[in-house]
Order: sequence, then structure tokens, then C-alpha cells
Amino acid sequence: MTTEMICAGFGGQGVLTIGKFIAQSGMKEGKNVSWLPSYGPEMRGGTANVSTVVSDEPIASPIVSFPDILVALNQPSIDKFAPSVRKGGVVIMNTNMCPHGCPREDVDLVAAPMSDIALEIGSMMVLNMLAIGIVIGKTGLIKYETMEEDLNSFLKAKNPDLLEKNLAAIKRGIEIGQKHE
Amino acid sequence: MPKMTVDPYYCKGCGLCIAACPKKIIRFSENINEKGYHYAECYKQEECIACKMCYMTCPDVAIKVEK
Amino acid sequence: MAKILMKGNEAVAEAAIRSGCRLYFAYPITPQSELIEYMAKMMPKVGGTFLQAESEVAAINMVYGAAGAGKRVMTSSSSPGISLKQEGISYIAGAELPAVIVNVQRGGPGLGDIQPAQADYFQAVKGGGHGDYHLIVLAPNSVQEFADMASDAFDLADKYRNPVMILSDGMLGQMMEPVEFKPAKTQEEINTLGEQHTAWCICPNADGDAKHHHEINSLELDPSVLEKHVNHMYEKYAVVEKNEVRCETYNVSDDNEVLCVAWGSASRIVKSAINELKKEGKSVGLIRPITLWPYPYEAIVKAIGPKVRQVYVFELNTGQMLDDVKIAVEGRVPVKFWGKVGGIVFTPAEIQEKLEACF
Amino acid sequence: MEVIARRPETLTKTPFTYCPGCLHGVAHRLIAEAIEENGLINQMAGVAPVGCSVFAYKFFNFDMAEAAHGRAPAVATGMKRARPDMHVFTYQGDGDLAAIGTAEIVHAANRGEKLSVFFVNNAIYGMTGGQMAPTTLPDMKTTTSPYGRNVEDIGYPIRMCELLSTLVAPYYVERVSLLSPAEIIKAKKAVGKAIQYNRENRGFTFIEFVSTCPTNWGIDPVKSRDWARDNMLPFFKVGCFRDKGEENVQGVEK
Repeated sequence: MTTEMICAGFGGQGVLTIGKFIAQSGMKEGKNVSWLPSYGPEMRGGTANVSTVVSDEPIASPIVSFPDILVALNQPSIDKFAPSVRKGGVVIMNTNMCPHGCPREDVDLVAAPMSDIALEIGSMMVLNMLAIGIVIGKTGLIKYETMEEDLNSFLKAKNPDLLEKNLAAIKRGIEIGQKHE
Repeated sequence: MPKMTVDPYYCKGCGLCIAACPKKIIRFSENINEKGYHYAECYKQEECIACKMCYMTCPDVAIKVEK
Repeated sequence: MAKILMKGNEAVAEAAIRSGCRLYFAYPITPQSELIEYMAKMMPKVGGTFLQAESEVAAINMVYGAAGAGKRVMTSSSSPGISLKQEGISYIAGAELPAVIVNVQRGGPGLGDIQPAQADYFQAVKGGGHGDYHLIVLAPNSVQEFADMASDAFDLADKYRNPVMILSDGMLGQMMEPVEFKPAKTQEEINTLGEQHTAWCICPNADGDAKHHHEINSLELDPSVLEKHVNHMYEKYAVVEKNEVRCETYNVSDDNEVLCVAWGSASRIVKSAINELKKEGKSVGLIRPITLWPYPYEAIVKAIGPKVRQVYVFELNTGQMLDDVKIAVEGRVPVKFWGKVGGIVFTPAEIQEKLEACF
Repeated sequence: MEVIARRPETLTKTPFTYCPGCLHGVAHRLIAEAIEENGLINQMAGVAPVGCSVFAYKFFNFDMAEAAHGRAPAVATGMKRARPDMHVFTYQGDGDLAAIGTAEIVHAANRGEKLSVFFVNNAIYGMTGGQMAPTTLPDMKTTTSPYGRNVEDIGYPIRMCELLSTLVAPYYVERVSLLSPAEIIKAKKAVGKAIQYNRENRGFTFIEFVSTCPTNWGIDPVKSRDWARDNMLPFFKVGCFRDKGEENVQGVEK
């Protein structure tokens, strides 16, 4: 099975990191993975997006044209990528920044005020972790345990407070994702 | 006795040693070397004082000075 | 060793260090920045030399100096920077020095843009600098292969005393994939590598040794001597052409009705399209040149199955490899081309559409 | 009888390819002697330029590389970094060093590369046939300044010693002349010091030789020295611009 995902938002929301953690966890779970970012001026203040592929087979194209999963953290991301999501695919949308909503009826939409929830947990910095949690809860693409292990390995000693917040955000995301199942 | 010798193999007959010699004992040879230059030669070895001015100024490192 | 998720730019740098490269000279340019930054971080840790040169021209000439001293040395850049390096690359080839040059291609001509492209095929394969010479050109299509090619490139460079170019692009440089590295060379192995060229390179005389006078040089004003030198280089190139051709075949079989030829990043996308067509019962094969010089002409001929009615070339340029495919096919079947330029990467769906039209 | 002056062993037996009276040969000899006197023949390597001294790699009796036009300091940087146990110098003319290779010389100096650079300034492009150099004097006629160098149009000659000694890193910068035996003796001291500093890996050393070009100036070798004395020395003043190894020298930073 092959899952193709696009994460998009504005620079600074940590969308590239969402893809990176998912690719890394996929790799640790024995899957083939690829991670292809948009780069250049887009990264500096404009919109940023990353294509991530997790697959049981060798990955041919790392470019995702028709994502199975779209994580859209702002309206321009919805406008740009929602039309190409596969029928029946998952769209995870941050309603705080998507005032016009998602135009697709034939997708599985998980809409949540993700910015508000992130602030509630303690920082906008955990917005991307919240998104990862929703992906896990909704699709089971990767395991929570792998993410926890990954975060532990580099945050436990360096910043235990941030680690706790990140894990809380992922767990909260999982709840949101599962509720929509 | 001091002595300067010019190796005709290297000399291109530029004349800088002739100008440098305080004793004026160097001149162009009547012979030419294989490149076609009238090479420099010392014609009064007995007056050489081994001051090395000729060696110092020679751009082709063609001169040996002995004392 | 466990797999690490890494960008192509970083993976090739790490692999180069593991292959015993201890000298790296370069100038910053997008999209190869992670490579120079990785070298800046890691070279001091292994006692190597990292130097950010004042220009690409200076960087390649530092490579000339270090390669002339017989040591494994690398530089990297992206398309416009590689153009600046062409002077030095020609000198390095002429002086028969081993060196590795990485090109992380971007859109051109001129400053172009910073998105992935394959528009430096002609420059890498057909010349680039002045004079008669060849680079050995390796074209990866995954992060793993990009990394593996670093050690291959150094081995080939040392073996043939010729510059080797790894022709990558912005996509492979920027993307992350799992990569597994070969064990790093030990200090002892690196020392041995460092002394393998002492018969001709700039190196000290051992005390009491007969004094040597080695000349690192590409100048020969006597035409008959220069002719001999160029002929000697081309004898060497004939050996390279005989021994070092590499390519990958994908889904090639007697059922193929179309045979694709694509290299580097483009080949990945073509593979996706082939997989989709397979589901529809349509058989398309792919041949992917891994060495762009020497070129796998014979392999292409061999891959043309009995039912193939179209050879289709896909590149991220205006058809620079197309000529080589035509030379290989020699009119046996029609050869078509489709590509994207300007740093736009075609999608699997676009390729699928083009291929479906052949059925 | 004792030989008190002879061709040093650090020169090959190959005769120089320079015109009669060209002072490149004197500069070559001074460098070769200094290398011999410093006992460096086994650890020395040089880089030749493009220009009249393009064949310098044939004349020095140790390992030599031939660089592309102006790139000698970059090539030497690569060599020295690859083999820090070697001692490396470049030999360059004015077109090579002060025009096409300006970036390379300025940055090698600015990095304080542990190299010696020997720069021969004769105010003209010799090998290509007497064209205007970056060091060609105001109003001086050359094949590409047939009406004389017009400083309003093309600017003034570049003084490399002055320019390089504005940088912090260079260790030793001196301009000498080769126009008489007495001046050559002074030049020999400067070259000896540069090679000694190089042997001790102290830093970047730069010697500029004010020289002549009898052929392209169209003046015989003996008189061309007088021309240089009258015309070049007022603009290119000889002297030490930097010597971090000595006190009381202009620009010294100890």
C-alpha cells in the first residue's frame, strides 16, 4: 500500500516538520518513505508545502499529484491542493485560518480550530504536532509510539517542557482524528 | 685567481653583464652559440676580482664565478 | 548500519567524507546549499579542509591544486556555478587529475530559477569546457544512489585519472529519503589513498630519494605532442566506454509496446506512470542511463522488444538526451520526446497521459 | 679554486625561454637560490602562471603545477591545503595577477594562505605581444593603448603591494627592483626572507619585482633598466609595506 500526503501552510507553521516526522516514523516502522519540500523564496514567508510518501513498495515518484491525505493549515493551502485530493481522501483543515472552508464534498474532512487548540495546549509551536496527531488518529499511517520514541530521543534532555507539550498535542490530535472516524 | 666563465649554452647575448662589470673585462664573443647569439666572454681573466656583479645581473644564470 | 532520513545534498556530502574525501572547496548557491553547509560542519570534525572560496572559478582551481597533490577532493555547485567552473574542469581533464564535481541542477539558461531541471545534460556530457575531453557523468535518481555515487565517483576518478561529475538536480538535493551508508574508510585506508598517486603528483621527496620533478599541466605548445596526449586520453576513454557503462531497466519485457528512456529525477516519475499503466494492462518498459557518459547505447538497443512501436524520451529539458537515444535506436522504431522546462517537474499523471496516447 | 656563484640545483638544466635581457630570469634565480639556501628542495612546489613565465614549471627543479590565467593563488591554496607539509609559491606576472586573477590574489592574501607569491611587474603583457596591463603607466603606449594610457578612460595603474597591505592577514609584503646588481642584492634579501617565512609557515608573503620588458618596450636590455628607473619607480615605490616578523616597519601589526 502507498499513502501520498501533502502538508501545506505558511512559512513558520512547521509544515515541513510534519512531513519529516511522518517520513521518519514510517522509515523506523520499516516502510519506504520520501519527503520532498517546496524550497526557495516560498519558504521565506510565503506558502510552504511538502510531499510525503509512505509505502510498502519502493517509491517511484516522490512528487504527489493526487494526495490521499492533505494537511492544510491555511486557506491558500486548501485553495491550491484540495481540488487534487483523491476521491474519498482525507483533508485535515485548520478552521482558524480557513474562513472559506473546503470546497470538496467527496472527501473525508477533519475540520478543527487547530490554532486555538495549539494555544490552549501552550504554544503555536505545537500546531504541527497536533496535525501529526490528527493524521495518526484518522489514518493510522504511523504509530504514536514511534513518534513518542523519536521526540524523546532528542527533546527529553534538551527541553522536557516542550516534549510534554508536543506529546500532549499529538494525543489531543489523535482524539480529534479518531472522533471523525 | 678569481675567474668568471660564461656558459654559451645559456647565454643570449643581452649584454647586462658587460654593463655590470666594474673592471670592463667582458665583451661579446666573435663566435655565436647554437641559438645564434654572440655570447658574452671574459677577455681579461687576470683582472677579474670575483665581485659577482655579472652573475648577479645575468638573467639566464649562465655565469659561474670562482675564487 | 541503521537507515537515516536525509536530504540528498547532505547524503552525498556524508558519503564523500566516508569515501576518504578530506578536501572540499566550493561557493554557495541554491539548491546545493545543504551540501556546502554539511561540509562546513563536518570537515573540521574529521580533520579535513573545508574552504568557502571567493568564487566558483577559484573553487575549481583549488580542486585542481589539491587533485594535483594527489588527494581526494570534491567541489559542488548548481548550474550557473558549474558554468563558471568549466574552465577549471577542462584543465583538470587535460592534466588528467582525479576529482569529483557535483552539479545539483536548476532551471536555466542564465540565472534561470532554483527549481529542479535537467538542462545541463549537454554541458556535462557533450563538453562544457573547451577542448577534446570527457567527464565520466553519473546520474542518480534516489538519495541512496546519490550517496552511493560519491564513493563510486572517487574510485572512478582515481582509476582513470579523470574528473567525474555527479549530475543531480534540485529535487534529489532537497528531498529526504532513507539512506544507508557504507562504512567509513579508516585513517589507514585514507593514508593509502592519499599516497596512491605519488608517482606523478605534487609531493615531497623522501629524504635520500632521487629528486623528482613532476609537472601538473595541461599546456603543450608542440602540436604533435598535444596530439599524442589527446589520443592517449581517448584511448583511456575507450576503456571507460568498454568497462563502465551502467543503466537500470524497469519493467522491460517482450510485452512492452512502448519503451521509455529517462534519467535522474525524471525516471522516478516515469516509473510511477508505468506502474499505473500496468494496472490497465498496458506494458511499458523503462531504460534509465545511470552513466550519461559513457552512454548505454547498446543497452537501449537490447531493450527494444519485438512489440515496441514507440520509444519515448522524457526529460526535464528540451530534449538534450534525445539525440543519444536516436543514435542508439538508429531508426528501428520512431523516437518521441516530451519534457518540461523552467524548473517545472512533470507529474506522473502527465506522463501517463502521454504514454496512453501511444496505445 | 672555490666556486662562489653558479647555477643553483633548484633550477633545471632547461634554458629559460625568455627574451634576451628579460629580468624574469633574475627573479627565477633569486627564488631558486632562496629555496636552495633554505634547504627546501625536497618539500617545495610551485605554481606557474599564464604569461611569459608560463613555462616556469620547466625551469624549477622540483614539483610544479601550471595554472589557468590568474588562478595560481587558488591552485596553490588547494595544493598547500592538500599537503600542508609542502611549501608552495606562485610566480605571476602583472596581467595574470593584477587583472584576470585579482580576485584570487586578494582572497588568498586575505585568508593569509601560507604561500609565497612572486609578482613580476613590467607594466605590460609580454607573451601576447605588448598589450596594456593593469600596471601600464599613465600615457604609456602599448599595442592596445596606441595613443598612450588614458587614465580618464581606463584608470590608473594598480599598485598591488599597497592594495594588499590594506588587508590584515598578509605577513610580509615588499616591493623590490631588479634594475642593477645593487638592487638585485636587496631583492635577494627580500626573497630570502619570504622563503624563510614560508619555511616557517608564518603566513602569506608577497614580493613584487619591478622589472623590464625590453622587447615590447622596444628598448635594449641595458637602457630598458634606465627607462624603468625613470618611469616605473616613481609610481611603484620600492620598500617594505608589511613585515610582521620585524619591528618598525610600515603597517606592522605584531
